Amino acid sequence: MTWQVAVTLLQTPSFILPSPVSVAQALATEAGGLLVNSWVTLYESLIGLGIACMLAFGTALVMDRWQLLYQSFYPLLVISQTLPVMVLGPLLSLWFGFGMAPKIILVILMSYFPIIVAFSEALGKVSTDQIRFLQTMGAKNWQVYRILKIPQGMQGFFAGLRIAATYCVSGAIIGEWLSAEAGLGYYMIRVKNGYQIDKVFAAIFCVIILSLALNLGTWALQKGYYRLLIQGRKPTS
Amino acid sequence: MTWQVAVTLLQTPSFILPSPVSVAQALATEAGGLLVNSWVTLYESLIGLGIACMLAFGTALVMDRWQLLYQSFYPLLVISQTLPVMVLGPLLSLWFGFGMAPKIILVILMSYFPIIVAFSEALGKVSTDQIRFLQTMGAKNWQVYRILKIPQGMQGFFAGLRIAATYCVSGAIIGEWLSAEAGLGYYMIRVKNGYQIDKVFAAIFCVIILSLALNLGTWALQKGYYRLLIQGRKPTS
Amino acid sequence: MIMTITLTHVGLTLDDLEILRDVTATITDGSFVSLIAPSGAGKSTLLKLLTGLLTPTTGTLQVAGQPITGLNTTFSYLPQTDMLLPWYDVDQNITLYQRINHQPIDHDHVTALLTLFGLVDYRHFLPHQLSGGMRQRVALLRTMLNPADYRLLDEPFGALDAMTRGLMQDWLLSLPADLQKTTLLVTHDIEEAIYLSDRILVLSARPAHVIRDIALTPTHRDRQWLATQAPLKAEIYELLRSAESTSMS
Amino acid sequence: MIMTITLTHVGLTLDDLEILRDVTATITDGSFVSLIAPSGAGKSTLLKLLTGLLTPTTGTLQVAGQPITGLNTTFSYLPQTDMLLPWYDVDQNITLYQRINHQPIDHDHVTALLTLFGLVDYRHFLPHQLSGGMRQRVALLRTMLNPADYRLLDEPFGALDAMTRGLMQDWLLSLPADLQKTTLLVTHDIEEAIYLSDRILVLSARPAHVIRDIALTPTHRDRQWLATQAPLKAEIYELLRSAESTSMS
Amino acid sequence: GNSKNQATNSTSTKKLTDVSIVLDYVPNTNHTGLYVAKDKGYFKDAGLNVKIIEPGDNATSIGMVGANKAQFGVSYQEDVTYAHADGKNIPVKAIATVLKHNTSGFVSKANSGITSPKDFAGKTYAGWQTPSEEAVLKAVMRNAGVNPKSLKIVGATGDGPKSLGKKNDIQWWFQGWDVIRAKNAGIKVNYMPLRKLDKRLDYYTPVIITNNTQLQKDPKVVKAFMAATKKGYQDAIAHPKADAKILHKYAKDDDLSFLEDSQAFLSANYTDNAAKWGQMDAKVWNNYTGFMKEYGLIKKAIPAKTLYTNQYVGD
Ligand SMILES: Nc1ncnc2c1ncn2[C@@H]1O[C@H](COP(=O)(O)OP(=O)(O)OP(=O)(O)O)[C@@H](O)[C@H]1O
Ligand SMILES: Nc1ncnc2c1ncn2[C@@H]1O[C@H](COP(=O)(O)OP(=O)(O)OP(=O)(O)O)[C@@H](O)[C@H]1O
Ligand SMILES: [Mg+2]
Ligand SMILES: [Mg+2]
Repeated sequence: MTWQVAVTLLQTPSFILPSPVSVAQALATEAGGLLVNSWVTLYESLIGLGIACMLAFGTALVMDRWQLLYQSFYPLLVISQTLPVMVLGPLLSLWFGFGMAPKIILVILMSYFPIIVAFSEALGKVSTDQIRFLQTMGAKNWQVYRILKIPQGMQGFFAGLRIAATYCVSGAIIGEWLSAEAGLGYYMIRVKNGYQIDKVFAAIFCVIILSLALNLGTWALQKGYYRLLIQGRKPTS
Repeated sequence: MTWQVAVTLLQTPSFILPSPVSVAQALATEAGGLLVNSWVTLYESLIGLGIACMLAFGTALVMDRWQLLYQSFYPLLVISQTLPVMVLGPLLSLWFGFGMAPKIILVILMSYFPIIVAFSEALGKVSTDQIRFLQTMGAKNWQVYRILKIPQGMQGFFAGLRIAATYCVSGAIIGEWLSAEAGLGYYMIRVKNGYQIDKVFAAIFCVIILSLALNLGTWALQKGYYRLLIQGRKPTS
Repeated sequence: MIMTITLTHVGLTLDDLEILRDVTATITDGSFVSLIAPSGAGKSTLLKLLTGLLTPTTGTLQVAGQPITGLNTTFSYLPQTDMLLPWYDVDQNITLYQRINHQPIDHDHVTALLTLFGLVDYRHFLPHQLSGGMRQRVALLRTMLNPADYRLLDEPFGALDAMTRGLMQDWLLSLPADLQKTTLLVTHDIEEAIYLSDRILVLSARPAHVIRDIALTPTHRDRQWLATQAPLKAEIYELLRSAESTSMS
Repeated sequence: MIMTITLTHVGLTLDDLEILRDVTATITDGSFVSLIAPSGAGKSTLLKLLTGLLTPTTGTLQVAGQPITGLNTTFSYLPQTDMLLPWYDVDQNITLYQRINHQPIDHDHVTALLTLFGLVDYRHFLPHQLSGGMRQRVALLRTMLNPADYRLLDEPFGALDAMTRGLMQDWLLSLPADLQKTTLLVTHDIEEAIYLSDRILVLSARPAHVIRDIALTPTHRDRQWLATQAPLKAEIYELLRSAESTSMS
Repeated sequence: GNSKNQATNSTSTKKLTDVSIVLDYVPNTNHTGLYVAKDKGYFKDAGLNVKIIEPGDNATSIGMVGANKAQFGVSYQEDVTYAHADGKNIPVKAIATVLKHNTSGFVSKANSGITSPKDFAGKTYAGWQTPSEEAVLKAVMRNAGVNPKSLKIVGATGDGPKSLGKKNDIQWWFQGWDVIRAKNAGIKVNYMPLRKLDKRLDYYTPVIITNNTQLQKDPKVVKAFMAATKKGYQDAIAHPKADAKILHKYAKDDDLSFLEDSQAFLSANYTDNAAKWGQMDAKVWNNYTGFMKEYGLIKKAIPAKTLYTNQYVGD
């Protein structure tokens, strides 16, 4: 594996990059705690990602409908992504306390942006001819969305979701660094401050598993959506 | 402005969220230093973003050509996005020292992912019928890319670039937190540690300006690209 | 009140390109009018003006005394490109109007039409699984199931083989009176125009304007009669040729 | 060596749908062969097999003695959908072959052809600025500028008005011998097939197979002669009708 | 049986007041007294339900306590001073010091030859990148007669004792925590206590703080809280070994033996007079305020009175 090679070749001190073997050992001994903490982080990530999806879906539609809104809202979106956690952190704990809320909000903040950008982009690409054609058939605006724009735009939505699913676990972790009682981020901070780098990497291993799982989930969702959209039609010869 | 309203309504203590007035004052008094530091950060961001663009462009093409590569490389991409700075930081300064390199590498890490995901997605959407048609005309693989796939995929590339342009300044800032001698991140951590929250926000203001400027830049690039692609053709009646 | 479509001095310029010039025509209620013109003249553009997809640069368009301003649902419109929705199967695509307007679907009627159009075995196929001609028939069926008072058909039979085309033409003619609606048909097939229309408008090449308005009132319309119309066919062909050459200058 | 296209017991099943069944045919070098069949029979599919876009389920295809395996550049192919590149203008689209194969472009020749095709004023237009018939002419021109030995034309005149269509047909016939290439033409217009072809293959409805192979060897081919071919036209029309009805059972 | 017990217990006790305290760092031996007070029920006896909030990375308790999101916090003299400097007036006040003396100092690898600030020249220091850190380094190097500019200051990358002597030469450690951890890991270091380098640097770290709202609205709760806390620390002074075990319940990721060693050191250093644990001296506050002003960290001196009070740990 590249990792073992890197460790060996680059002679990276083990306090910076522990050997896979010691990480595996840490994984084994800490399995119980990691599982519990992973569960907390996964929970926060899923809730946050879910809310971000719904928010991004809704606002992208609204902003697509009223383009002026998009143009004035977009800079705010960019700004929301540039605020460093250093500043957001205290604000979030001030407004939302030390519970799960601030973590979920961070997940939302990190997931919302890629989804809305990619979804908006895809919505904007739908052919106006096709839209107008539907309108000559009496389609109201919401029907144009239901029948045409959403089915076509979902491609972008899922591309954004895939990026978001990759970031959202990091969002939860960063949230847990602010203050927490459980979760992989909390665990990571504690073992890191104890200089137990092998355990830090064991936690990262869990983060990676969660991120990959969420990513797989988005592929499954995408498949499911298209299956629902094109209801199991097969040529019946 | 929402901000002033938030400060007033929520009675946020000024040591967590300073009033716009005091931030403006800080901006005025610190203008010189902020400018110099912004320049450093912008420089790192631009270099990083540029390299990320080229890398993402190249690798997306390679991975599109050999789908197996994509499938095996994609999880690695996801993993690269989940590694927390806490772990990356020491590794980067170990391997690349304390200069600009580790900051630029962080920018690349953060920018590369959205570009390659969105670009790959768009490349994958190109109609196989159209590709095969070009091949019956004798088009080699690279010509299929030049003539068809790239022009069509650039839409996704620019969507990804827009997301990346939003993240890349943050990448530079985080890099500067790790260790730096200049840059907005360096400035920020120092004034924050001195509890000069108004100056922290003044620095954030600069970050926002930089991010928005880079974003605008991507729109300009996109426009320029399409102008180049469709060389000023207008109906000549 | 007489329900008519009226075009008064309609002109259209797009991107500095004059497409229609001073088109004036009246299409009375219940008539079947064909539009014949060289390729690229502006026929499709004219239909787009009626549906409101485009706005004229000069002149006015009226339907039943009401001016056309912007998109409207007065017409049942078959565009030149089929505009089938790729994620809907044949069944769903043809009943789009009913789905949009929450109207009940007469399934027996739909099945009968599908059979007639030779599509009944393909009702659960997606558009990409159909041949060019099949797509066109699906689009035509969708238009026929739209109950609007006027029909605008842009090349509905262009991709059909001679036999299927004849079948469809005969079917159109044989429709009961209540399904016979005011129709504006764009076609490249002169025989088809003669066979189906009460009136044929021949347009010049771009910028299009009406160069001939031919009324047809046969006592009985069938293929036999059509065979006797060779002189008219030749005349229209000649008109097209001259229309093309004047514009070429 | 005789350059021929040979189809031997070619069958194709896609998605559990039998499209071609046991198609056997030989197209000798230099001949112009038309393919006539009901809509949805499998004509376009047959052309796709030749270009290698699809692989047959059974049987073999050969060109000049070489079996066709996968994509090949033996054919100059005009697909049923025009496949114009939206970011290239008319000029760039028609010279695509030359651009791809780094061959010099004979600008005078191109301009002459553009004039003939009525597109010379539109050479800098993008595809979305063209009418349906204009797009089709651009696609045809692109195919004609491809120097491959064999031509596969899928409904090249479907969207053209009678006059333009006639013009193109006459032009095709009048091409000098060295530009007359072995051609397989898919058409819905029986008259067109008679006018242009040395041989007409009539296919049944899906699953398509050859139901009639008609050889035509007029001493002199012109519109006059064409007018005398009404019986053949009627015969082919009858064939199509029977082909359709057998498949309907 | 256990749950029944708890149920009867909670119904019999009177209603508890909820308060929270934000720590300055992951749970460590500086916090033992708090955990002992919680674990042994001292808080409950005082009518308090105390929630101990662990902070994250780079978080400071000042803001949260100042905004009354938490009633108490663990902070540092320096931060409390900053909180009042230059018109900021964050309404917090120190109400006890955990340690009587500053037990932190610079460290270098034992064989590095760096044994005093005069050896710092040309070396690399890794720290938190705060202005005061830089000032302290400047002061001690100047005292030693070397040019402060010759020291390279970089941000610590969080890899602690093991990177010392490899990626950097000098770090700033707490004697009762990092130095002991290093010793347990077999790393030998030179330790240069700050208070020996400059008298003014013997400031209080860490301190327990509260906010003015709490002080004005409910001083009784502050009193009760501090009484219980004091009891906790006194307990820890008396029973280092047993209380290290209690802390270990809350800091599971640290070895018990390490916690015991650390606790042994701290129990001996919390104070030299258990009865007076937590009390502060105006001189210490003024000394460091003076230092901060001299090095331009703050613009105006702040009277010690606004920064701390001994009222709640008993004068
Ligand atoms: N968006 C546009 N911009 C500029 N010119 C356009 C645009 N759309 C159409 N045209 C031009 O308008 C003219 C008429 O187009 P239209 O599609 O109406 O022709 P048509 O009569 O329907 O032809 P066909 O029989 O080939 O379908 C053409 O010359 C075309 O180039
Ligand atoms: N991808 C596919 N999956 C399933 N069936 C397909 C697919 N593509 C084509 N078909 C079927 O193959 C048959 C023949 O299609 P083809 O396009 O070859 O017809 P055609 O003879 O060219 O008809 P037309 O004259 O209408 O263009 C049709 O019945 C069509 O439904
Ligand atoms: Mg048209
Ligand atoms: Mg076809």
